[in-house]
Amino acid sequence: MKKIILPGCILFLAMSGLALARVSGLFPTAIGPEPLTATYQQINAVFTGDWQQYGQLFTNLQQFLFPRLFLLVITIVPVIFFLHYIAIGPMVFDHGGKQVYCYNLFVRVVHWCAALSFSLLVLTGLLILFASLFAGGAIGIMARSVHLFSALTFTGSAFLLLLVWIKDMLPALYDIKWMIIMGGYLTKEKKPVPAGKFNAGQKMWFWLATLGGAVMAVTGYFLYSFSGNIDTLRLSAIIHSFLGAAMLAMFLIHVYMSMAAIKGALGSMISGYKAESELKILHPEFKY
Amino acid sequence: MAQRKIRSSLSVGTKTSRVTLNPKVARRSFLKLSAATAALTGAVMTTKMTAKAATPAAAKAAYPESKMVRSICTHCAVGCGIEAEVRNGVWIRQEVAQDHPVSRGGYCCKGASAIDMVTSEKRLKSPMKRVNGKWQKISWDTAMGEIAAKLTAIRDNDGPDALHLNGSAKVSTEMAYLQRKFAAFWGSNNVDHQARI
Amino acid sequence: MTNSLNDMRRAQSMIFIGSNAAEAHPVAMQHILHAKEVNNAPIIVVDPRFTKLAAKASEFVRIRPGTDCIFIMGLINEIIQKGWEDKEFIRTRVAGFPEMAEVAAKYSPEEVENVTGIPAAQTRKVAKILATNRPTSLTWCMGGTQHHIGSSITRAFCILQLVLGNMGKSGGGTNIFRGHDNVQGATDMCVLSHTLPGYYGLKDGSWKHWCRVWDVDYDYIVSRFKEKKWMNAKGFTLARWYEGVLGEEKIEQYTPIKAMIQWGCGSNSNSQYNRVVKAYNKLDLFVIVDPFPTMAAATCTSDNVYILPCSSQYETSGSVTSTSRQIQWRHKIVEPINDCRDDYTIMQDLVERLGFANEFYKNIKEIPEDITREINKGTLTIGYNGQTPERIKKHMENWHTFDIETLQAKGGPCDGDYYGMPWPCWTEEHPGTPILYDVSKPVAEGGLPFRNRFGLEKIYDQSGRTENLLAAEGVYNPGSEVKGGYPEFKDVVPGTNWKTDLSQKTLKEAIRRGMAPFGNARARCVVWTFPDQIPIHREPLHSPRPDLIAKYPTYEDQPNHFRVFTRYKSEQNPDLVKKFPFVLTTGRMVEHMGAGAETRSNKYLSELQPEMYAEVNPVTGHNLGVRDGDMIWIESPEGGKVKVKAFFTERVDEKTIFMPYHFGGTLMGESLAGNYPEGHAPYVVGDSANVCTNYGYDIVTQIQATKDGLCKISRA
Amino acid sequence: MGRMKFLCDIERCIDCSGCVVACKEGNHIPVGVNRRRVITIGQGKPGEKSISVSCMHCADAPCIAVCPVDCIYQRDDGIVLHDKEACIGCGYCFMACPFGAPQFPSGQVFGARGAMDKCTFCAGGPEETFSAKEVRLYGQNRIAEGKVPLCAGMCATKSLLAGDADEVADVYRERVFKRGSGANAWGWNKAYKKE
Repeated sequence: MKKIILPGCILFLAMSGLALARVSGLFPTAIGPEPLTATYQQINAVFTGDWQQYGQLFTNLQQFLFPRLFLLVITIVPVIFFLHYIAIGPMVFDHGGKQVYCYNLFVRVVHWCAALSFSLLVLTGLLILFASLFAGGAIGIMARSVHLFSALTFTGSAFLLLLVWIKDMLPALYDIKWMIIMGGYLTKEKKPVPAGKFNAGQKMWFWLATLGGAVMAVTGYFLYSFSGNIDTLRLSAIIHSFLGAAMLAMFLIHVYMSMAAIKGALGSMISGYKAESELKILHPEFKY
Repeated sequence: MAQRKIRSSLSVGTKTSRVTLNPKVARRSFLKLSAATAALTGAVMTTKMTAKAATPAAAKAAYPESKMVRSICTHCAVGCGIEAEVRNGVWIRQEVAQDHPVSRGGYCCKGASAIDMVTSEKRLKSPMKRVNGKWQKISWDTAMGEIAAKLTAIRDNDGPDALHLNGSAKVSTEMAYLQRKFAAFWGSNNVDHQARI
Repeated sequence: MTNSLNDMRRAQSMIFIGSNAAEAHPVAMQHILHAKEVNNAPIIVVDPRFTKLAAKASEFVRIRPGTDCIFIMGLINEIIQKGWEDKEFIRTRVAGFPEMAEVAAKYSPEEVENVTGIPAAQTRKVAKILATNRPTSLTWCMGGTQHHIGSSITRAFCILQLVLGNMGKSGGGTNIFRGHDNVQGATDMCVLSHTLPGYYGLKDGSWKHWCRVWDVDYDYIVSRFKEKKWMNAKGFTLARWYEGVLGEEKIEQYTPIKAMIQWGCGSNSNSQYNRVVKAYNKLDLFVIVDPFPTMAAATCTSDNVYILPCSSQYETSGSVTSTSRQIQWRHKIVEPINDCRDDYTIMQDLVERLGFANEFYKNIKEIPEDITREINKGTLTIGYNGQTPERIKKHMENWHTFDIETLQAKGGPCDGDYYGMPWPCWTEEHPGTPILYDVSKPVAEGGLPFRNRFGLEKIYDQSGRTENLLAAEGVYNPGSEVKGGYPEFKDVVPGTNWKTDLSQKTLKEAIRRGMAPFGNARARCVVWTFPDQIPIHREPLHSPRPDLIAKYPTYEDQPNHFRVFTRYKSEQNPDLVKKFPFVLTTGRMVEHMGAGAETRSNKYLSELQPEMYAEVNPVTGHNLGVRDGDMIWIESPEGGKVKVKAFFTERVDEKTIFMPYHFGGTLMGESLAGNYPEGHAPYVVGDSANVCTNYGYDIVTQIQATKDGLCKISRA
Repeated sequence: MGRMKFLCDIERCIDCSGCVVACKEGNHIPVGVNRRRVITIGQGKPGEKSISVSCMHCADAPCIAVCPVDCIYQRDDGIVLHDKEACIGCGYCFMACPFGAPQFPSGQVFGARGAMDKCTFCAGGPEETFSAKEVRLYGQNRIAEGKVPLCAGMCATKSLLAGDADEVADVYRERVFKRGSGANAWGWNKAYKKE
């Protein structure tokens, strides 16, 4: 026991001596490092952004959610349409009768510009997201360039479409009804649905493509130019991906509707004419 | 929560198959750093460092036919050592001068780019002279001939003290000595260098 | 420095005055931080600016520029008042202490506070730190010297170390961190206008000594001069040579300067740079020898200028002396690139064409080794004898055998030598002197007492007291024949002394007897050859405190100060501060070096520091209506002005403006990038801070006072 | 089996940028790309601290997780490398990185980002060791030579440590012990946290 006490006492004396010396200023030094936590936080804030919040979020989403989300969209949506096509089938209208001139040449050209560039955006976007399947490198870099140019084209055309169609695309009360009956697509019955020149589905697609497109353009700009701070980039990437998935889904719906669900819809955007009989059913409120 | 997710996931992310993208990588990755680590440490680790430096890790060199030349950094007066790796008369890279007793391999940014003193594209390429306000390239012979002639003329007309020589603290001690000796043989005390300021 | 960088690892405390080692000598920091961490040594940084070194300090003392002397004298006073001085050291090894103490007594901490702005409590605290943590290593740089009282300030530093008894001790010493890589070697070789190599001076005896070394007739050298009196007259200095060209100040020389050779010397490190530029353009012949075009090439636009591209030091060989007095060898790494030539070749060509090559190169055949041998032969004063080229190269081969703390080789081919054989290295067997004035080691093993240089006795003007200048009984190096003070050695070879005996028998005899060739004396606190025998404070020429000028006036004007009239009293004007309210100080940054010709031509370094700036306190800036990043004009009382970017930082206080002095290539806001030879303009150009640095030169050495000028600033 | 780590001793870093330039000069990095940077906090005020940062070669590297082309991989010794020829320059790694390590040289057509560039721990890349291509794309392969990365080797104050985790930890522990306080190293928690 003594063996412990004696050195213990000495140690205690030495320690208290040291402490006294420190207090009395005999060692007028403050050398022991101060807690660095605050410094570390500052360092983080200066150059890595708030990784805990956005960095982690981005990493998790990018690693798990986004590839799966997009995979889901490009698989599930076509499957649903396929089932719909089989179960309900396309709407067929007699395209004889009176023809109504709906889309002038300018609108058609702009629409097809938008359509083409958007398709490219979808393709290249998917290519970037799933680049590992294509070995990356030159293909990926090319995809990014094409994505940029398509984005520029699309931004331009979408803006023009916005100007041309904005009046027709304003929401109306009957749109709610249209939404409730899902535009009549779940039944084979040909009954007039409540819709103006554009139905609620088209309006949704339109607003997503223009307003959403604007958001995509802004976030895309950040991602491409790497301007803004790192948290802005992370948020941009997250928004770009989520919105991208939504637009992809709408895009697929639009393609299905025009190509398959309504026979002849494609033709109307090429010629500009729609049959009156079709309009009576699908766009009864359209005052042409 | 998110943190956990990342960690659990990342074991998937680091696929072992990727490590062997190139069989060489896998082999190299087993090399344990030797001289390296201890070197960074300070005096306390020197014994460890020298003991480990003998491991066969450094068996292969990037430039087997090169030779090492030792010099001293030309920036400040600390006098850090420079280990220059030279191949076929070209300074290919600057090595860490780990053994130097003062710097122990350390450099500031100036010393770390010592090689740039030789490779900088801003280095002068030939003697030059201003003619009508424009720089003109001339040969060494012309330059030295003209300078010597002008100096002699000034000496004859105005005396040796009409020349001032600003020497240098950046040349070797031998050259500094020659500069002072030159002034003495020229016949003037108008000689000085940066130590004055 | 008296000790070495590695020896600072043993310091128990460190004080840095006017030194920013973290930026100017980064690699030295590994030893400094080692002492801080392992010895728990406090670091005291005294600076007008919160430097990167201050960030590592345990005590930062913000001082008004130019008042270092009074702060140090105040510390000395406080130490003496509290009885903390090393009484035994002072009794045995210091001369003139009572006289000095009397002067110091005038500087109470309160007076120090009044003049320097340092709180009296902090002065007391620093004194206590120094007293309780011995030995202290004291470091200063240009912040301590570039004042018109620079010589007094440096002496005050030395006296502080003497009073604390820190001289000649491991971990102590006055450790001046020198600037350029070989400034120590070039200074030892005295590329200086007031002395011959080895600090021999300009007296006839010195000339005769060197003529014997050069193996030429003394009369031949005399014949080279205009008249013999010019041999003994100090020449123009780098600080003011241009006055010899411009003829605006009265000069004491028979002819104005008409030709100029600038050999490896960046021009924009001169204060009042706009006047230098004027001088360049007035010269009949201007030769620039440099690997990079210096700013001189861009500012001199008349047809008198030649550029000779010399190689960098990596393309030639030779020895180089570091700040720790270590002599190291630079091996040639590659042959000179392009059409460059190394310095030796250019010098040889020039000398041959000027027609004195036979005498000049009489004993020099193998370059550069034979030059080293000639230096070994002649430079006896500071013991450059033992560092033969072979020994230096051997040290380079055996870096790994030297101990990190003592720098002594343990075994191997250099066994027992100190790294680089720090001078004095008296003989080829001597290991070098790692710590100057260390009496704990035998002289043959690197010990030394203080040098006996100024006689054996002195009657002080101040007190009328007579003091024996030799060290007291009992102070001697182990093995010394004389157990106390002794005078310097002479007449071992009749008619010579230890400094002039080329046979070096005197040196060997002294070493054999265990004694220092230069005697064993006391260190002086009173220097009776200087204008201020004991360091006293004098207000900067351009003082921001006009109220103090009467109390601490400057010197009388000097008519022949290195051949040029130099103003002191007539320059000090109390009203100046009204028009120029801010103190201007300059300094280094880590990315650039000197005048920056080399580093601004380096793409990576230019990328790191791409712009000239002035550090301005945010308060000052906002009061003047300037925003961070705005361009501002800074004007000096002499009419020099620079256009630089304002960089707001609290590094400087509200009254101080700081500028780095490495930039060049722009003059008074106008870019000269087009004046460089095409394709050779540096990556970075900026206004040179030295256009703004003020008039003012040290009374003894004529060092320019760049650290304590005045300026005014306005928005550009 | 060792695991390579970096550690920057914040008490010692003096912001001399030696590591930055050593890296650039040794690996011939173009101007504008900073594999390593020094960051200073609280400049000009008491408590000013500097730290040198590059890729930390995280154990669970987020960059590997997000790379859409899977061009980033981790060697058994923990060094995170990438294949520049597979990289498409999307920049996701930059966004995922907690240390801002990935760098993107500009100067490609239309100002597009080129392939990502980051610290390789001076361990080259997937190309043949010491081949000209490896040197051109990734710089030196000093690990294969048994040498430390340039930045750490050339650190002026020995603030930056690199090498085997155990030894780095030993050195740092010893320093901290001598300083009398148990400060933890910046970035280690994030980079190397154990499961």
